[in-house]
Amino acid sequence: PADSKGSGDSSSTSSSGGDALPNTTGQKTLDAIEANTGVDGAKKLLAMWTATPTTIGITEPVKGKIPSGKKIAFMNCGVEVCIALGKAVKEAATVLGWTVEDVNVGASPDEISGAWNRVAAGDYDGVIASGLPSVLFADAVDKLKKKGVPIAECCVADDNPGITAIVGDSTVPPTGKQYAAWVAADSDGKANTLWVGSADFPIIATLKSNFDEGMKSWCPDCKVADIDIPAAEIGTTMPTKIAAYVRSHPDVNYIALGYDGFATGLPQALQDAGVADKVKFIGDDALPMNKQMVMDGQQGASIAFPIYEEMYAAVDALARTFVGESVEPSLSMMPLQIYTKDNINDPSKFEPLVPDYKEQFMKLWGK
Amino acid sequence: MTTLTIDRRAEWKRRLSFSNLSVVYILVALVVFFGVWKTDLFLTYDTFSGMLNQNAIQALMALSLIMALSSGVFDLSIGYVMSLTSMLTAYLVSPQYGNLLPSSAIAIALAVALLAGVVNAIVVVIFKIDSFIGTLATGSIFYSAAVYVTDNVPISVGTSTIRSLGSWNVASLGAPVFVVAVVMVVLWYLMGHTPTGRAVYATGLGPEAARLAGIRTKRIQFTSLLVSALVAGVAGVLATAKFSQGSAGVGAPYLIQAFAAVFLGATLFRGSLFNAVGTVIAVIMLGTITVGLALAGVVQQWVPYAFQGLILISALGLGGLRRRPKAPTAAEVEPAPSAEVPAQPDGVPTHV
Amino acid sequence: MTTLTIDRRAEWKRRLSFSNLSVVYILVALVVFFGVWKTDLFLTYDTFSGMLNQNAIQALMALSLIMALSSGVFDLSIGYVMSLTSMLTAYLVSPQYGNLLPSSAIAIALAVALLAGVVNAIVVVIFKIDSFIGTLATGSIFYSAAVYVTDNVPISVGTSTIRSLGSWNVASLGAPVFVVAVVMVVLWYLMGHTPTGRAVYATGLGPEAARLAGIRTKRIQFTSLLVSALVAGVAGVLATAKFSQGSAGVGAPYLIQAFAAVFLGATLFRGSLFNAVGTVIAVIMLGTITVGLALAGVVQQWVPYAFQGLILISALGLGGLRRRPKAPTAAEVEPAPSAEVPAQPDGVPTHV
Amino acid sequence: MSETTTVDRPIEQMPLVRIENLSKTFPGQRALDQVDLDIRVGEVHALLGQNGSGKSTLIKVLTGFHAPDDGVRVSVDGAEGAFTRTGPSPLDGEVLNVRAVHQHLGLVPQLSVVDNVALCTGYLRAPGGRIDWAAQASLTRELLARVGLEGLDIHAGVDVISPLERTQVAIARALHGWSEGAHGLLILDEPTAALPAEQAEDLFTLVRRLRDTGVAIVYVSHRLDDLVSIADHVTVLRDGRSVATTSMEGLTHDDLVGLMLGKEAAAKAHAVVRSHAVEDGRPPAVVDGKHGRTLRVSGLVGAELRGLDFTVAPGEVVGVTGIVGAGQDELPYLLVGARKAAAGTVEIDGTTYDVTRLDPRRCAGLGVALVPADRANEAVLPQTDITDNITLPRLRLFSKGGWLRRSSERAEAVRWIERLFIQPQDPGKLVTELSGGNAQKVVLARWLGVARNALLLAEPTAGVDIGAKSLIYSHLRAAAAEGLPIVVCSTDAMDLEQLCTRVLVLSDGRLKAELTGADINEDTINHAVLSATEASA
Ligand SMILES: Nc1ncnc2c1ncn2[C@@H]1O[C@H](COP(=O)(O)OP(=O)(O)OP(=O)(O)O)[C@@H](O)[C@H]1O
Ligand SMILES: Nc1ncnc2c1ncn2[C@@H]1O[C@H](COP(=O)(O)OP(=O)(O)OP(=O)(O)O)[C@@H](O)[C@H]1O
Ligand SMILES: O[C@@H]1[C@@H](O)[C@H](O)OC[C@H]1O
Ligand SMILES: [Mg+2]
Ligand SMILES: [Mg+2]
Repeated sequence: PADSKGSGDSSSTSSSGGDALPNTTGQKTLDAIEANTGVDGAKKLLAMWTATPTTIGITEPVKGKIPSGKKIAFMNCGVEVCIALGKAVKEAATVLGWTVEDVNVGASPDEISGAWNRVAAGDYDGVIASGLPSVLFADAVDKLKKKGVPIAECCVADDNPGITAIVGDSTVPPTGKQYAAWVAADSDGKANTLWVGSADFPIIATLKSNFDEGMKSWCPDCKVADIDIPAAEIGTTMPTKIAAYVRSHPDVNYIALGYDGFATGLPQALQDAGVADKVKFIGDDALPMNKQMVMDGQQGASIAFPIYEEMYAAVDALARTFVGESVEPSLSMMPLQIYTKDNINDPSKFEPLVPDYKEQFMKLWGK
Repeated sequence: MTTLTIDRRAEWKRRLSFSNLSVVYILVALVVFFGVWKTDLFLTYDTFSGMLNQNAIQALMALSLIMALSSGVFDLSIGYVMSLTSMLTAYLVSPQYGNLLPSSAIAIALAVALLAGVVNAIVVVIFKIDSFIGTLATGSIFYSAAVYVTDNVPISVGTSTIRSLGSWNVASLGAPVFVVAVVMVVLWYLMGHTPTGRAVYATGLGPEAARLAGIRTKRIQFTSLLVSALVAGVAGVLATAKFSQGSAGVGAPYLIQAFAAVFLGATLFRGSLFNAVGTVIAVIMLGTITVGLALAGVVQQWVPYAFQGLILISALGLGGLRRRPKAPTAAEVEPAPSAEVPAQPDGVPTHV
Repeated sequence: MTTLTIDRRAEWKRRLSFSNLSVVYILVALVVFFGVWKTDLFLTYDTFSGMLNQNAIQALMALSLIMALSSGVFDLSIGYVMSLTSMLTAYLVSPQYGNLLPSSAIAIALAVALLAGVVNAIVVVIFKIDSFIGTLATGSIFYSAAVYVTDNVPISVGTSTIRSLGSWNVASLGAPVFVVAVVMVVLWYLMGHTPTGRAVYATGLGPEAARLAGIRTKRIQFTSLLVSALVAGVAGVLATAKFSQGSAGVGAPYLIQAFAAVFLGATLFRGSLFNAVGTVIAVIMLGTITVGLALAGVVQQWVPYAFQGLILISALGLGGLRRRPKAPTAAEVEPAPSAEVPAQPDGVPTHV
Repeated sequence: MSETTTVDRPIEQMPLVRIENLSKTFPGQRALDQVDLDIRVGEVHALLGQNGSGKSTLIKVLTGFHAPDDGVRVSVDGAEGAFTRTGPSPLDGEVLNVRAVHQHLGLVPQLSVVDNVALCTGYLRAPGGRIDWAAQASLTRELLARVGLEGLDIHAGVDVISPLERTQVAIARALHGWSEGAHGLLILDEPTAALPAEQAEDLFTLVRRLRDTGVAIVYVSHRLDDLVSIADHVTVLRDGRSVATTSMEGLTHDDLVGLMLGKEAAAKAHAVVRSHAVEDGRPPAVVDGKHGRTLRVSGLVGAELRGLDFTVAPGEVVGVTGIVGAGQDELPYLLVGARKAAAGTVEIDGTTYDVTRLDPRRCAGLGVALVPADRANEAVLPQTDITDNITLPRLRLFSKGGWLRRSSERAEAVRWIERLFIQPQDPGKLVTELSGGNAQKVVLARWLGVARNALLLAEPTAGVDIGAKSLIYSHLRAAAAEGLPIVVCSTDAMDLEQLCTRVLVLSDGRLKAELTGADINEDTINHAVLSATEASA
C-alpha cells in the first residue's frame, strides 16, 4: 500500500505539471538532478524520490559461478543501524549458502583494532563492515590483504587500498542533494536552513557540500547556516542547542540533520522552546525513530537508508572477488527515497526500498 | 532584643553570603548577563519553561543521588538503571511487544528499578563491596539487561497512550517538571526536617558515631540505594514517555552532570551537605550555560565546555564546597570481618 | 628457627590465599575456561600478544591513577588529558598543520599534559576544591581545548614518521606494551620500595598525621596530579601513534575501566593499597573477558557486560577490597586556614 | 524481653541489669571472655582495667554496637532478655533507658551540635512529623547549660568546636531524659579524658545526683582518683576476663592499681611512678651535659598565645598547663610550625629560628619532635602496621640506594616494641587494632626516635592506663636524663607532677605563674590553674 500511496502522492506534489520522473538509480538520477533546476525542479525531484524505487542499481550479472560455503565476518558496531545491516548481510549470505559471524567491534579505538586483528587472525573468507575509518585498524587490513581476504565496507570515506569495495559511496552525493530538493520544494523556495553536522561523522561533510550545491541550484536565494556539535551530545545537549539556535535565529524555518540520530529528543526540545511550529526538519538514514516522528508529524521528512540493497551489494562485491571479477558493478549508485508522512509502511523497522530487491539480486547471482 | 536583632542580622548575612549561595549568585549573574546580551530572547517565559522542561530529567537523576551520597555510598549505576527502565517501559507498552497499559508497564518498570536497587544494596551493604566499584559492576549488569531486551535496538512506544504522559503539560511545563518538584520537596522535607533525614546524614558523615547513637546505618544505606534506583527508574519511565521510545543508551549521559550538580548543590544552604534544593538550582545553573550560550549564538563547540569548567571552578572555589561531604564505604560502617572496628576509629579527637 | 619456618609458611599461606590473590585466580580460571573451550584459538601467542597490545593503553590509563588515588585525590580528568595530547600530537606532526618531528611534537604534547596536571593541582591543592568535582571541571576545560584544536575534527598524522612508532614492535609487542612495563616497574618501585611512595600512601591514609610527621602532603598531592596527567598524556601520544590520528573523543572511553582496574588491583598484594602490578593484572583480567568471549564466538552484546559485572563482583566480594582506600580531599590535608603553614623549601630533608 | 520469669530473690536486691557469660571474639582475638556483671540501681559501677582489657568492648556490647558471642544470658529487672540485634542497644526499650558517653564521644563531625544531641535523645517533632527545630534548639541549650556550656553556637558543626566543648556536648546529650525515679542505665567511658579538673568535679556532681534519683551508672576511667571519689562498686577486667568485683568502700588509689595490674606488676609500676616523687628530690636538671641543647622560646604569639618566653635546659622537663584554650594546647604545634605562629623565635641546638618559618618537616630534620594530642587524627595512620607508624618520619634512615629496607624497619620496630612493652609484640600488627594505650606507645616510639634536640608532648597520657603511664613516664625521664629538653603541655596534673621540674601556668595566652620544686603536685597545680584563670577573667 505504501508504494501506491508514495507514487500517487508524488504526482500530486509535482506542481510543475511535468511528467513524473521515474525513481531510478545511476546516471539517469544524476541527469535528472542536473536537468531540473529552480524550485520547480526541486519539486519534480522530490516527487521522484517520494516514489518507490524500482531498481537496485546494479545491472551487471556475476559471470562466474559463485562458490558457496564461504565464511564471512560482519563487524558489528552494536548500534541500531549496524544491527540492521548485520541482519541484511545474513539474509544476503544465506541466498549464496554462506555463513556470517557477527563480530562485536566495541567502541574505543583499542577495542576496534583488537576486533579487527582477531578477525585478521581468523579463518574468514571475507569481511563486511560499516562506517569505521580504517586508520584505526590499518595493520589488520594489511594482514587481510596479504591473506587475500576481501573487505567490503559501506558508509565510510576511506582510501585504504586494502579495502576491496566501498559500496554506496557513489550514493552519498545524491543523498546530499535529496536534502536540498526536499527543503527547496517543501518551502517553495523560501527556506532558511540550519545544517547540523558533527565532525565525529566524516561522511556528513560530503552530504553538506552536496546539500549546498543542491540549494544553489534549486533555491539560490535560500540561506544556509551550519553548526557542528560533538556526537557525544546526541540526546542530551544537542537538541537543546539546536532549539536555542532556532529561537535566536527567528528566520530559520528548516533544519537539516547530518544524521537522523541527531533527532533524538529534538521534537521535544523544539516544543519546549516554543518553536516546534515554525520549523521543520529532515535527516538522513530514517531510523525507525525518525520514521515514527515523520508519521507523527514531528519530523518533516527522512531520507531512507537502503540498508538491504547496500548489504546485498557488499555481498555482491565479495562474490565478484571470489570469482575473480571486477567489483566495479557493486559500487553502483543505490536506490534513493525520501520518506514523508505518506509513503511509510512500517515505522518500527528498517525496510528495503525496492520491493523485489531480493529477486533482482538473485537474478544477478544466477540463483 | 537588641542582641536578637543583631543575631538575626548576622544570621541573614551568613545565609546570604556569597560562600553560602555562590551558585545562586552565579545563576543570577548568568541570567543578567544573557538577559542583557539577548534580552528579547532570553528573558521570556518560553526560555524559562523550556529550561525547566529540558533539565527536568537531568534534575531527577541528580536528585536520585542525594540520599545515597548523604548516607556515604556512591551509586554509579543510576544511568544504567534509567536505561533499563526506559527500555522496559517501552517494551511493555509497545503494541509490538508487551502492549500493556502504561500504568501496568510503569509499575513493572519501577518494580524492576527497585530490584536493581536491591541488587546494589546487597552488593554494597551485605557483601560490603566498596560502593564506587561495586555500583560500577552492577551498572554493567543493568546495562547488560537493558541491551538484552531487544539486543540494543531502541523500542518505539508506537501508538501507546504513554505518549499522552509525554506531551501532557500545564502552562507549558511537562510532567517531568512536576515530578522533579515533588521529589525535590519530598527530599527537602525528608533530609532537612525529619529524624530519618538527619540519620542519613549522620550515617554518611560519621558511620561509627551514628551506629553508636543507635542509628541502623546498614538499613539506611540499604534504603538509600533503593531510593536512588527508584528515582532513576522514574527518570527512565519519563524519558520513554517524553521521547516516545526506550533505548539502552539513554541513561549514561546523565551520570556525570548528575554528580556535578549534586556536589555543586552541596555548596548551597547547608554547609556542604548534599541537599535537594541546592541540587536543582545547580542543574538549572548548568543548564543556563548551555541555553544561554546557544541563544547568544555562540556556535564554537569548545566554548560551552570551557565555560562550564570555569564556572564550576569559580562556584566551588569561591563558594563553600571545598570539602566534599565524604562518601566512605559501607565497609566503614560495618567493617570487614578482619577488622571490626573501622580503620579510622573516630572523627572526633579523644583529648586536647 | 622452627618458629621462623612456621611463620614463613603462614606468611606464604596468607600471600597465596584467595582473598589476597582473587583477581589472579580468576584470571587463571578464565584462561583455563577459554583455553579449554577454544584451545586452538585462545592458547596462542597471537592471542597473548594481541591481548597485551590491545590493553596497553587502557593499562597506562589505569596506572596513571595510582599515585593520585593513593595520595587521596581523584583525577577524573585523565580521559580528557589523553584526548588533548592525542589531538595535539596529531596536529603537531601532521604535514597539514604543524609538520614537526615526532620528537618535538611529543615533547610539546607532554609539556601540555604537565600543564594540565598543574591546573588540576592548583584547583585541588591550592584552591582546595574537592578533587572529585574539581577534576570533573578541569576535565571539561581540557576537553574544550581538545575540541578547539580543529573544531572536533580528527586529525590524521598523514605521512609523519610518528607512524613508525605506532607500528614498531618486538615479537609482535608494540611500543605501548613496553611503556606499560616500564611505568609499572617504576611505580612498583616508587610506591612500594621508596620513602616517597610510603609518604604518598601516608598522605592518602592519614593526611594530618602525615603532615605532622613531616611529609609535605600538599607537594605530594601536587606531584601526584602531575604524574596522573603526564601518564595520561603519554597514553594520548601513544594512541595517536598507534591509530595514526588524533581525536578529541579518544580518551573518555578509557576512564571507567581505568577506575575499575585500579580498585580491582588494590585487592591484590598490598592489603587494599592501590598498586601497579595488581592494576595491570586487573586490566588483563578484564581484557581477557572481552577477548575470550569474542574468540569463543559469543556475539550477543549483553553477554560481555553481564560477565564483566559478575566477575567484578565476585573478585571484590571474595577478594580483599571491601574497604576502599579512602580518597579524601585536599582540604582534609590542610584542615583550617589558621593551621596553615607556608611551604618551606629550605627544610632539612629527613625523607622523601 | 518479652517473657518474665520469676527469680527467687527479693526485687530490691535484684540487679537492674545482670549479664552472665558474656564473650566477644574478634577475628584472632577474644576481647571479652565469660564476663559476668551485675549493675544495680543507684550505684556507680566502675569498670577498671588496663588498655585493651575489654572495657570499651563490653560497653559497645551493652549499647548494641557489637553483637556478643553465643551463650550470653542477660536479664533486665529480672526479665530475661536477649542480645539478638545490633543497632540500638538491645537493653534499651520500654523497661530501660540506656544512654552512653562513648570513649571517643561518638559525635558526628560536620553535623551541628543540635543534631548531635538529637541523634542521641531523639528529635522533638512538630505536628505533622516535622522536626521542631526551635524546640530542639532550646532543649539543646538547656542541656548544654546543665554541663556549664553556654553561648555555644549550637548550629555549628561539632568539628569546629573545641575538644572540651565536644566532650561537654557528648555528656549533655547523655543527661537528657532522666526523670525522677527513671529506670535507666547511664554509661560513661572515659568522660573526663578531655576535661580539666574543675569540669570533672562538676560532672561528678551531676553523676551523683543522677545516681541518687535511681539511675544505674557504669563508669570507666584511667584516672583512678576519679574512681575513688565517685564509684560504689568496681569490676576489674584483665585480658577480657572479670577478675574481681568489689565494693569501693575503703579502696585507695594504690589498691586499685593492685587490682588492675596484679600485685607484682603493680609494685613495679608503683615504683616507677613514684620513683622521684620524694618530697624535694626533683631529678637534677642536667644529667649528662654532653650537649648544650637548650631550647629557648621567645616572643611566641599564636592564635591563643599572646607572647611567651621560656627556656628549657638540657635534661629539663618543663610542663605547660592552663585551662583549655589558655594557650598550652597550641604551644607545641606552633613550635614545630604545624600551626601558623604570628611571631616568635626558637633556639634549637644553638641556632635561632624564626618560628613563623618552621614546619613539621624542618623540625623533624632539626631533631625536634611533637607528640600530638589527637592520636586518631594526628598521629596514627590507619591501614598500616606498627612498623610503618614508627618509621614514618625517618624513612630515609631505613633506605639504602633508594630502596626501603623493610628488614631494618622491622628491626627498629622490634626494638621499640621491646623497649616500650608494646602489645601485641608483632611489628606487623595493624595499628588501628591496638588498644588506645598501645597505640599511644607506638606514637611515642615514632617521636622518641626523632627527638635529638627537643621533645614536645601534647597530652601525652590521655586515655592511657596507669601501667602504660608509668612506662611512658620512665621513658621520658630516661630521655631527659640523656640531656633532651622536654616540654609537656598537659591539662593532666598527674603528668605534670610526675614528670616536670618546672611548670608554667598559662591563662589567656600569657604566663601567669611558674611552679617549681615542692609546688609541683596535683593540688597546687590545679589550684594555680584555677586562680590564674580567675585572675584574668
Ligand atoms: N573491632 C575490633 N577488632 C579487633 N580487635 C578489637 C576491636 N575492638 C577492640 N579490639 C581489641 O579488643 C581488646 C579490647 O579493646 P577495648 O577497646 O575494649 O579495650 P579498653 O579496655 O577499652 O582499652 P582502653 O583503656 O585503651 O580504652 C583490645 O585488644 C583491642 O585491640
Ligand atoms: N540541621 C539543623 N540543625 C539545627 N537547626 C536547624 C537545622 N536546620 C534548620 N535549623 C534551624 O531551624 C530554623 C529553620 O531553618 P530552616 O533551614 O529549616 O528554615 P526554612 O525556612 O525551613 O528554610 P528551608 O527552606 O531551607 O527549609 C532556623 O532557625 C535554623 O537555624
Ligand atoms: O546511502 C547511504 C546513506 O544513506 C548513509 O547515510 O550513508 C551511507 C550511504 O551509503
Ligand atoms: Mg533552609
Ligand atoms: Mg576503651
